Amino acid sequence: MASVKLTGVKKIYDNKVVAVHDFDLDIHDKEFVVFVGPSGCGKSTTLRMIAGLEDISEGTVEIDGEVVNDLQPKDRGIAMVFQNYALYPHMSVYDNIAFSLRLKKVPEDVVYERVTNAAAILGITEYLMRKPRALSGGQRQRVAIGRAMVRDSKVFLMDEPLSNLDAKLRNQMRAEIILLRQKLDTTFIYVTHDQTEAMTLGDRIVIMKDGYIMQVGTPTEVFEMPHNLFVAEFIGAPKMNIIKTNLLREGDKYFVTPFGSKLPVNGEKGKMLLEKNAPAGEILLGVRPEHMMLGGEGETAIECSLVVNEMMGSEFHLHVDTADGSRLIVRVPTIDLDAEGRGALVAGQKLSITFEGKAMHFFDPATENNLLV
Amino acid sequence: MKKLFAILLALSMLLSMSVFASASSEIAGTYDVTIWAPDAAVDLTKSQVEAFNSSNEMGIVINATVEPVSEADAASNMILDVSAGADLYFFAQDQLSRLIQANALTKLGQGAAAFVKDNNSAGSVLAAQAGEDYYAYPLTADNGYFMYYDKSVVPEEDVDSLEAIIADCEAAGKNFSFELENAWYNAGFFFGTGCHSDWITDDAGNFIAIDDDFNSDAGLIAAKGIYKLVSSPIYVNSGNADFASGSAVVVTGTWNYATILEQLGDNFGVADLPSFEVDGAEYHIGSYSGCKLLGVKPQEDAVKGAALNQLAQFLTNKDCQIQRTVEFGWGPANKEAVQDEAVASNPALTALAEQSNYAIPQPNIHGSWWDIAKVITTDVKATDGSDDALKAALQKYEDSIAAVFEMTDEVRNAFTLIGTVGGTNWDTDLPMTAEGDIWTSNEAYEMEAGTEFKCRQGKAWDTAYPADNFVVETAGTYYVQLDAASGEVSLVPAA
Amino acid sequence: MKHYSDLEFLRLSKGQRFVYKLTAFFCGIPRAIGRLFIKIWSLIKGAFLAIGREIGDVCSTFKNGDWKTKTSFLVMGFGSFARGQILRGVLFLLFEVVFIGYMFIAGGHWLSLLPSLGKEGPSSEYNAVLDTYVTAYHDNSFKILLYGVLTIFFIIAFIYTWRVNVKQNKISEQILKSGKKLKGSKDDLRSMVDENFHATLLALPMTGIMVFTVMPIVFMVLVAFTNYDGAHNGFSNNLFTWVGLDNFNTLLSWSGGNGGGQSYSATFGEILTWTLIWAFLATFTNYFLGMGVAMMINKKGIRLKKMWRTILVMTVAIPQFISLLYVGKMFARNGLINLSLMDLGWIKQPLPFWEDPTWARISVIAINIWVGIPYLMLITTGILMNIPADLYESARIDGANAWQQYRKITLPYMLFITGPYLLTSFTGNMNNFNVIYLLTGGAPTNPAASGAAGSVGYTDLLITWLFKITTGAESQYYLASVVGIMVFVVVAFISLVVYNVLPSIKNEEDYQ
Amino acid sequence: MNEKRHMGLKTLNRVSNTSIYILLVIISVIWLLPFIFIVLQSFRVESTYQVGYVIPKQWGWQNYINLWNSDFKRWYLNTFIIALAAAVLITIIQLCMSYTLSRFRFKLRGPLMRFMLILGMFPGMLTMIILYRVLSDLGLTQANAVPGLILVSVASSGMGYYVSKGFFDTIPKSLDEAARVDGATRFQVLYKIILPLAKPIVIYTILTAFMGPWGDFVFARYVAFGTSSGYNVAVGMYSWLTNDQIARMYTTFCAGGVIVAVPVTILFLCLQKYYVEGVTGGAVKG
Repeated sequence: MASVKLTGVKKIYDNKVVAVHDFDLDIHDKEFVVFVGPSGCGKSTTLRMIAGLEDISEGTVEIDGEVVNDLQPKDRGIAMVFQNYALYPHMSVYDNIAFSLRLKKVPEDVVYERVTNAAAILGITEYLMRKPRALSGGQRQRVAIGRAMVRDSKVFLMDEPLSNLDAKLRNQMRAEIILLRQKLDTTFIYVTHDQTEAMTLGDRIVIMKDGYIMQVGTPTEVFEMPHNLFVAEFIGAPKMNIIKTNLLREGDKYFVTPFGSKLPVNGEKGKMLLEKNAPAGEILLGVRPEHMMLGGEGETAIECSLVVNEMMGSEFHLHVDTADGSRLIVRVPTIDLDAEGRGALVAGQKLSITFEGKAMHFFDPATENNLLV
Repeated sequence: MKKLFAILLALSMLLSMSVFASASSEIAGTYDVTIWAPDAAVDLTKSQVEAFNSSNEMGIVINATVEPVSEADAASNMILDVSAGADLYFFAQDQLSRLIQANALTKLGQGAAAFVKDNNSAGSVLAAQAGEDYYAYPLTADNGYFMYYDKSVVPEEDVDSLEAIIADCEAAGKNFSFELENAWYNAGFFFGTGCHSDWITDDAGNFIAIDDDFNSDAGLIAAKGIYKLVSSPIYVNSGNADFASGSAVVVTGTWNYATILEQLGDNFGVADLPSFEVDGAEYHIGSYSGCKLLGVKPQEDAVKGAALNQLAQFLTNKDCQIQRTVEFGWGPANKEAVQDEAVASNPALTALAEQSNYAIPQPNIHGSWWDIAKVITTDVKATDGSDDALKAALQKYEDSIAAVFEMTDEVRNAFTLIGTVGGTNWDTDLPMTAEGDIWTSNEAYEMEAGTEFKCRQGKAWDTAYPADNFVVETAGTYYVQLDAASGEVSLVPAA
Repeated sequence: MKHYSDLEFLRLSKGQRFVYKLTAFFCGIPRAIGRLFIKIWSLIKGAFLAIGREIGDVCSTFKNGDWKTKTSFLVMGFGSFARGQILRGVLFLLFEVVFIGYMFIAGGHWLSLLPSLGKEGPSSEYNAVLDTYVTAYHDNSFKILLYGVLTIFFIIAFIYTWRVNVKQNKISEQILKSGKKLKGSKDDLRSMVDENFHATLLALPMTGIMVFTVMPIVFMVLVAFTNYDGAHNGFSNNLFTWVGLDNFNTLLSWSGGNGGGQSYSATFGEILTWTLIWAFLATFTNYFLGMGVAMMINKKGIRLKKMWRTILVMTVAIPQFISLLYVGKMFARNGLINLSLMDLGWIKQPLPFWEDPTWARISVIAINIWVGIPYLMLITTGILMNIPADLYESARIDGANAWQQYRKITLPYMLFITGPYLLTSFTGNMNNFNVIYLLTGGAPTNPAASGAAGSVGYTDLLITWLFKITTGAESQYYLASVVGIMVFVVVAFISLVVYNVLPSIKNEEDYQ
Repeated sequence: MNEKRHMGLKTLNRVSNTSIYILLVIISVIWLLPFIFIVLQSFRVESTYQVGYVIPKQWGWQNYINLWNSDFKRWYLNTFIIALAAAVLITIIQLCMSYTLSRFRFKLRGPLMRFMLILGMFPGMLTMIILYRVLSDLGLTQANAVPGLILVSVASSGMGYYVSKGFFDTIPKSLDEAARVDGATRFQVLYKIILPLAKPIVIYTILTAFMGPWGDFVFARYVAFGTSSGYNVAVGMYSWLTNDQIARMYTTFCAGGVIVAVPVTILFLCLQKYYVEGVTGGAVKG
């Protein structure tokens, strides 16, 4: 049972640099929250403030309703996994995992049981007598997790635990973390710069930039309804195409006019614009590459020429230039194209693309906020 | 003469005996005493202290710790920290005034002073004296130098001529070691041509003036003599026993006697210093003759002080001095000990005695003089030997001396009288003495009407009174008096 | 100076670039100095502002505090007692009691004598009965200055502690007001190995540094303003006293002064010049030759690497006073080298290794190379091995020969990494007492510079000169202090300029 | 063509390697000769002063016997005690200092380091007199010079924290943090995590602290002045090479040099690896 509550948390360094601004967040018991953002956005700092490794300049951190600002890390009931594993090089795997238990003066037979249990869960039983330097990256990561596991903590903190692993191992470990979470059934706070990890792991995602929270929401929420341009571009790969264009209103109908075309904002999004009574004028239009389609005719077609064609296996990423030289990316599932269509995808090929209203995101060019939120 | 002397001696002994007879009961006791003696003399000193313990009739028992500290280090160490210094220490006489200034030597009482004056040679008595008072006990009078030579290189008939010796050495490709880049040695050339350099101290041991004529015609002759040697390729600036390392002549003292005897064996030769020839005249190289002294640290406890003085007198008495001669060839300062057979049979001491005819008792010398005067050699060596160049070197020496002297606070702060007074003509500073702010000339001078003078501070014109020259209105014999606070100058008729 | 953009710079010829960089470097120096002064100024301003703030805070604490707090202004630790923090209370009170006791018993006495440094020196009195003189010691300037300085340190410490005591009260009040509990004595003790572990760890070393480094330096800086020497000290008939800036005048004025026919300032200038030349040569000859040896040993295909290294490193182990004294004697006029060369008939005259100024200077630098190469070999070996091999591989593919590889890759890399080391090594060599003192003792004598401040030699560094002044005939401690302060000024100046101008020396976090 | 080029490279390499070998041999000889000379002269008994040859004409132990009969034993013991105490205490002090400055970020850290940097710019020689007087007031001079010298060398050793701080900086901070999260106090972090990892630097510090006192003669001479029983080897042996003693004591000095150098050198060679690590690390960190 552990909730974590951050109220107005601020981090100001000695040189007056503010790393985290008024951070407010309620993390429920057993929730898996991911802090995500580019490097330097303050996500790690926030996590370390929760852990007690950084002083909290202002505001309070509560764990289970208790203010822990002045508590030492060891008294906060947390466990943490570090980016570079932070295994004690001079201790065997067994001693590494047992370290915290021994500090607590847990009887040696209990230590044995807990350590071997954790090792069994993580599949590292055969390495228990080895020193960390004799382990591979993935194994080290497991040891680090094992060390956190045996602490029986209320909150499990992970600071970019997968970023030192290669892509394949990362996918595998990601799945294992999901399993681990099911087994441990406790509160997780996970920091990463990788949006895929964030999307796949998190119950909720906290997207941060320059010390500010940009958006908090479930993976679906942040994907479907990014609150601002930053979140829109950060979530999803390849990143969202942003087109500077105009929003037209003709009676109850809205249109956008990218690159000389005129596309109706149909469906849900049109209704929402209407509800908001959005004024016509210049906007930033966001369309995810996977929501762009080849084809379209007349006013709804945007003419462009193919520059690069990346074959990704299940899909093509087409980099195209429009008439005014803007670069767009279009994701086309391989299965949608026949052999002839694939053969036609060579550099210089003229294409026309289009997209539907439900795929559109509208941002105010001045505030960069989503017009619909 | 001799009889008179003996009577005086007996009288003074009696006097001191009577003084101590009444005090001896108070002196009795056991004292922890630290003694600094040169490495070689440590064991002998210990046994002499034992002898004192068993022989003195005053009930003094000395519990002595004898540490090996060379005479050169002893003074520096004492000045660094008198409180931690030795109670009794051997030191070289040139350190006397430094030690007095640093309050590291106790003034001798009347009995002790009489003991020093009566028993020791004139030079060594002088060495223990500052102003009217005595501060130390002469230990040796052998701190001089003479010449050791290798008979296989320098034939005996050549030893009187510097030129001949140089020629012999050059012919044999052997060196001539003479530590002339040390003022103690190079001054010998100047003394040989009749120059002198004396420092004058007041009663408190402060230097107040220098009387020096190295920069003179006679000095020039000396410089030429130095040049003769240092310009030769066989010259080595060293006072070590260098016979094993290429030297055939070494100018050094008694302390190297044993080593050199061992190095030369059958070829051992020793003589007084040679003469050098300039413009047809012969000049015998002179030297310093110095003493080693035994000093007593000032004591807060009068009884211990008295006991230490007793011990010091014992350690510097005739028998102890002769023992040192026998053990390590130190030449005694005690007048009777000099006559002793043990001393007379030592060839080094004989050579020293011969050289002593040309030696000058080493006076108290301002510490920085050594550094300034040793430079003469380097400077002379750098010249081409011409008169002008040598004169320039001597002029530089003189300037340096003057400058150093001005450096001392006493001089910098002192007022002097300068003008047409006392037969001078604005060229000589006449001393004045202060009592508080009132400075009075040391002498009364006969002055005619119209005599002009000023009182200036630090022999410079920055501070000088009165602003315009003082003009004497009425002829007479006056002391000059200056109130340094107001700058007022007045004449005080001599009584 | 014209400032070029990056693209303009790239169009310059090699020579122009060099000139441009050089001017940029030297134009940077005034700015660096300017920045330094601004920094100092802002530091001073900051200090005054901070004091003002502290006083303001003390006043407001008094005004707003409760009676416990107010009592604590007089009775330190009272507030802590009253609020149940016994340990803190006891410590505060104990400190106050000790302080007041000390001030009454001794501190006040020393402090009152500090302005005059004592009036009455030792006196000597004749005891007619024993026919001996008895000495009585009165004031001792040295002790007055020493204990005066210590007392001032103590007062500062007391004021600081008092301030902490006041602050404690304020904080405690706030904590209690917000309804929380204060830390008890047990928590205080426990925090010493946890939150405040750094204070525990630093307590001992810093005490040592304060007493045995800071206090002596403060003392010796003060000595520069007195006439403390062999004839004016705590035991001599003349006590020493304050003389203001006289000693600085003596050292820096161009007229009069030193006995050797030249002023102190000229002597100081000569020694400083040689010190800088020496430091430069000693640093860079060692650096490049050490690097050379390291590269030879590390070259691919050279065997017995470990043996070569061990031979050189062995010399590091032998105490310098043995190796340097021995080597110094070896090169002496009647030393092994000269004697055997003469025996062999190769030379007629002994070579003047230590007699001729130029020979002596070259000799000390050469022997310093002998001393220094092993260290440099070790240091550079480590760094050389860290240079990524692919840099060399790509250079070789680009057609660079061995020399070009060294010039373009090894050297820039080494200089970048060892920049800070070179600086410390330079200042270290400026103060390299051992090599000079053990080899030559400063010899040969420089006649023009020798005089009242002792004999000065051609190989004397400022630091050996300082030593000679201290231990010389006159024991002019005051002059030694002034020279010491000058050494500090020179070293600090060079360090600051280099720190501010060199790009590779950034703050320490960059290396972490 | 290819073959030829190959051969060319190989010969070139052989030529350059050979010349390097020659150079290295010359260097080794230059570096070792003085020490060989010392050893040889320490066995020379036909004369005690400097001579123009290296191989003794008459071999013997006389110089070592002289040593045994002089105060050298005492000096050696003094130095050994100082070195041992300094090695233990200086290591503790320096580790405290460097660990703190490497690991903790507290308010006074920056000013403290700058302050010590500035302090380090004052020549240490300057404070000799006052340190002597302080020791003298504490009664730790002359016969008690040994504890006095230990006190002074230990007390200001905190200033020499740079090298070991450089080493600590290379130990990842996340290890500390992990241990703290695991429940260790700061002290336990130091004791259980950092110290075991810092073995090389600990040994380096011990080694340098141990070697220092063998060469200290300037300050030691001040502190022990005039009291042979308080000398260390350097002070005692230094006087043997002064002008009035060198003719008598030169070969004894050589013998003393051998006795001092041999154990230190052996110790040093055994721990060479750590010394190299320390020196290398320290220099790069500055």
